[in-house]
Amino acid sequence: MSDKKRVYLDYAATTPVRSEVLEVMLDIYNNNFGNPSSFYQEGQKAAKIIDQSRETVAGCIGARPNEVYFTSCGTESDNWAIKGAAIAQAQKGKHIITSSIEHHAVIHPCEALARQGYEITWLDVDQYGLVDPDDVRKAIRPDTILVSIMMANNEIGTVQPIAEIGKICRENKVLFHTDAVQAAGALKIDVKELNIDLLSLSGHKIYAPKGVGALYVRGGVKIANLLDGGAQERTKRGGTENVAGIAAFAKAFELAVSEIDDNARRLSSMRDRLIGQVMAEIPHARLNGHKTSRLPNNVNISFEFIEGESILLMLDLLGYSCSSGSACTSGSLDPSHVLLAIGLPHEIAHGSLRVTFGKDSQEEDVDRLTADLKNIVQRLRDMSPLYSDFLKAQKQA
Amino acid sequence: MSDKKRVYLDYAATTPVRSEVLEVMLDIYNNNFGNPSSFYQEGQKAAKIIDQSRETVAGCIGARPNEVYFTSCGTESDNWAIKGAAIAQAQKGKHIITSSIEHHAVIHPCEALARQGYEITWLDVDQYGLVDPDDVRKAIRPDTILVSIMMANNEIGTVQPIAEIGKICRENKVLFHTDAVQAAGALKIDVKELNIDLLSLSGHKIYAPKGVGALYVRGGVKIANLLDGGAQERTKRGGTENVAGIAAFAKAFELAVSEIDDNARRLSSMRDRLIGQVMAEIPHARLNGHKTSRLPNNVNISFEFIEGESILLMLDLLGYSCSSGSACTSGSLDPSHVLLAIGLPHEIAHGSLRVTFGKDSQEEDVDRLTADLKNIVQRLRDMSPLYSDFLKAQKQA
Amino acid sequence: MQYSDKVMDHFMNPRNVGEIEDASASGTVGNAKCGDIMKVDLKIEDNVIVDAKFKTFGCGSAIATSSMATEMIIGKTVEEALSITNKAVAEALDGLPPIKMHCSLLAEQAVKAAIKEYYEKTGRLNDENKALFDMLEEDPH
Amino acid sequence: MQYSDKVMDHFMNPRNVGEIEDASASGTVGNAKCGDIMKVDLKIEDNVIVDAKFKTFGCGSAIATSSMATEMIIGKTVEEALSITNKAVAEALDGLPPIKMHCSLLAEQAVKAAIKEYYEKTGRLNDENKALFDMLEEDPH
Ligand SMILES: Cc1ncc(COP(=O)(O)O)c(C=O)c1O
Ligand SMILES: Cc1ncc(COP(=O)(O)O)c(C=O)c1O
Repeated sequence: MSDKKRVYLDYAATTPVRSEVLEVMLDIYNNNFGNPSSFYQEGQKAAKIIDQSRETVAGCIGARPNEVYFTSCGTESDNWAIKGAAIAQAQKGKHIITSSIEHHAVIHPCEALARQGYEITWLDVDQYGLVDPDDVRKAIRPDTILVSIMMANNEIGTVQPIAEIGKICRENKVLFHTDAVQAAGALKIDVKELNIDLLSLSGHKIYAPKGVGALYVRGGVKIANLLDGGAQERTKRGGTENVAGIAAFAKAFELAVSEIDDNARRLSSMRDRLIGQVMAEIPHARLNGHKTSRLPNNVNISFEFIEGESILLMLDLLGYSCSSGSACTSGSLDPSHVLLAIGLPHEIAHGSLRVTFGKDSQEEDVDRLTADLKNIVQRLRDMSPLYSDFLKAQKQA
Repeated sequence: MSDKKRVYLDYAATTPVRSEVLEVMLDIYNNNFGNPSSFYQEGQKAAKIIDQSRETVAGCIGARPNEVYFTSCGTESDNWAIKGAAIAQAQKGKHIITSSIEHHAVIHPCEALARQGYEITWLDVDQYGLVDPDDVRKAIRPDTILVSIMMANNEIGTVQPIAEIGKICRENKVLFHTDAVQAAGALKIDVKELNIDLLSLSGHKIYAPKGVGALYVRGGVKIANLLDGGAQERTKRGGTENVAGIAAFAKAFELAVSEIDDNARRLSSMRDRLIGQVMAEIPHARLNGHKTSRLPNNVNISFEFIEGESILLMLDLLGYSCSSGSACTSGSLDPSHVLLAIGLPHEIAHGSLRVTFGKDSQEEDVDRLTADLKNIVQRLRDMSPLYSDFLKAQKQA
Repeated sequence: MQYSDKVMDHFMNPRNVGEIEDASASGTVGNAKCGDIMKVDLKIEDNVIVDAKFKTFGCGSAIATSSMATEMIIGKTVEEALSITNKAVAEALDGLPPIKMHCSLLAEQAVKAAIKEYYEKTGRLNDENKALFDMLEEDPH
Repeated sequence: MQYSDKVMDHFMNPRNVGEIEDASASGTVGNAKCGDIMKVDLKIEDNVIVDAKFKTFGCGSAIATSSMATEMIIGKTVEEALSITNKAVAEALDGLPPIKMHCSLLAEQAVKAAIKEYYEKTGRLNDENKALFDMLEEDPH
């Protein structure tokens, strides 16, 4: 069964390196291996690639090149932004505002700071996963040094009112960080318009390789270094630059931005088709996340009475690669903190499925998936004591 | 002139990705793009690659697989080891011992800690760049929490008495970190024999790509996270794993270790040939670093009366890629801190040249380089007011 | 998740799914909050388990261990069934990932819970055998 | 380092390297500690710089700016030479990397130091023109 043609539907977890991007990398590995800090030709060729990549990435988010710093991943960008801002502003205060549905790459640095004496306000979200900008305004205190609210959620796809939040932070002179790892390449981003001070990006979500990311730091904003070392990245991030990764990231981001509208149309059509079909054909299912303020490629649905891993496992055997909650938590037995935050009871949170579409997804995959899902859900419900209890209760009523 | 066949002689700055390694990467980019945290087949395939890579890397340094953590570069490994150990042991004390010839990836994290109230003892080295283990012993205090001494120096190639230092640290129950970025693949490393608690590695110095490194953390040693995030690397280092980079690193390290003896023979023969020729044919030159306790591929020579960048520039135009001091400091006007630490006066430190041999280096390169260097040094001396002053003084005497 | 072929077989083709109408006893363990509930029905005749059925809400290994556990106890005396440990169930499945070992514990608990009910119903629960059911108090998570 | 072709030309084929035996004046600036020393010798006849030679210990751009500066002042009157700024030297070389701009300042200083010596020798240094040499006190680094 595992020889079946596989249908990858987990583009929010990671994406393959697209061919145009792999070409860029190969050219560098084969012809351009110099250390960008080196004085001679090989080094200067490599340095030029980094300069150009920085310009490209800056262009993709409306920033200036010297506001872009390359990192090794979205997690590094998040850690750097949050810990760096916290250390740099410890004199001003030690209060940070974030939401309860951030990625672990934001939650865990905040928790680490909390252990070091910082105070974190965890904003609740509504049933659709939306942060209320007014809650941000109310939470700001004189000692607030940072607000970190993600642009789009990796599990339920909810897109936050970033412009409003940015405006509030700017008015209150509080730094605003947003994790745009999932939003990049899917939504148009203009850091100036949105009043963003710090913005995290990751390559492997936009068809660049794993192991590269970036942090936008608005000109004039000072954050402490996370990786102290050589003079790379204008002395702000040490470590010999991942030249091929950086060039790949720039290429992939540029392509993604140029395809934003086409992709939004194509992917959201598949998204809405899947949501429509599942809701129509499978009872006791609920859509998680917001109906419209949502990433174009994200579907997240909970099926009552059954458990998510079983669904994934059966889908896997049928050739589908999907996820339940965040891939990062697959080592864990707890249900997703995001699903709990939008108010799902534990047992329903356990039964959730995330499908995220991407480059190779096809409309026909949607139809086949719905049919297969319907069978799987039924099979698992037939085994579930919760479902028989429910049926018995229904009969009695 | 720049169309000449180039002779790369800066393998300490970075190395090209070797073909066996590039093959491994390509296979992953093309056939194995899954997120190792994902539940389904693509993810599990990727997770297995990481497990196997971890075993390989562990095998290369005499460690257990669960003592190896992958990072994005040597700089991250150094930062993690030093800052992580400092935070984890702040209760015990805030005193750290290191040397004055460490890489900036060690020096700058120590300085960052100093700004946060830690106290750093910077051990002097002798004229050959050697740390005296007895100085380490004397510097240890009840509140000493970490000793960080590099295994081999990146500029002058001096190999430190790591076994003795490790023994002293273990006896005194102080954690011992060593930056083995330059030593890896060149020297045999057994972390148990050497009593090492923390050891930093980097891929791009051993023919793996830029953007991957590793940190060995001895079982039982607790350090704080640098990158908090998902459950990757047993919750110790968040961030989606750079699968291709990690597999490439493991492959490259395995190959390097299998070739250690052959390479040591081949490279040290070139090294000694170049040193012999230059010393015989160019007056007023001095070898920096230790004669025998030295990396097999490292030559570092100072030429009196002239300045290093001019030498590099002329060499570059003749097709040679070499370095003066560390590549990381090429943006700086200060002479290398390493050369100053071994006692060179500023003006002589300014006139130093580092040649580091590697895979594609040939004996005949050595002979041509000596001849070209002789001309270059003479040309620059003929332009130098320091040299004419010297000649005049000599005439008078 | 690296499941053995045996686990996958029992997950995809679970044995003994269902309920027994006139069960001699049944046991339910786990809770929805933790993501797994197992219910085991036993039909016991002359002290021998002649049939066992299960319903499980849970992950792949929860379903597979339920299936394996019911298979292992059918045809056994009640005492024999009581001596089957979670490790035996896991071994019969060619092992479980470490993070999933609690599922096998849950399966052992479900069987024991059913047998305890049987002991209670038949008045056989006493101070001597009570200790056999102590593990029902353990939290498998 | 991204040097212009002009810089590279003046580095590889420096003009006016050497010393003038019977120089009218000479100036030395910089120090070995900072990695650059420039010495400029001038031969001045009828207030015109008829020859200039330099010796430089320093990086590529230090050598190139020395070469360019000497070339620019030969044939000029002393006053014209004094009006040549470091920016003019850098521009004549099609620019210098920002981190290397101090080299052009050093070249301007070397020329001015030599002319100052000439003024002193010829008794022309006075309160009015003294200010022209104030920049010799600046640290180019
Ligand atoms: C001794 C030493 N430590 C650390 C580093 C930093 O390694 P990376 O460039 O991988 O961050 C280097 C190389 O630059 C080095 O030579
Ligand atoms: C919203 C969000 N933030 C941060 C990350 C972390 O990115 P990376 O895996 O590149 O460290 C991810 C993905 O895992 C994500 O989805």
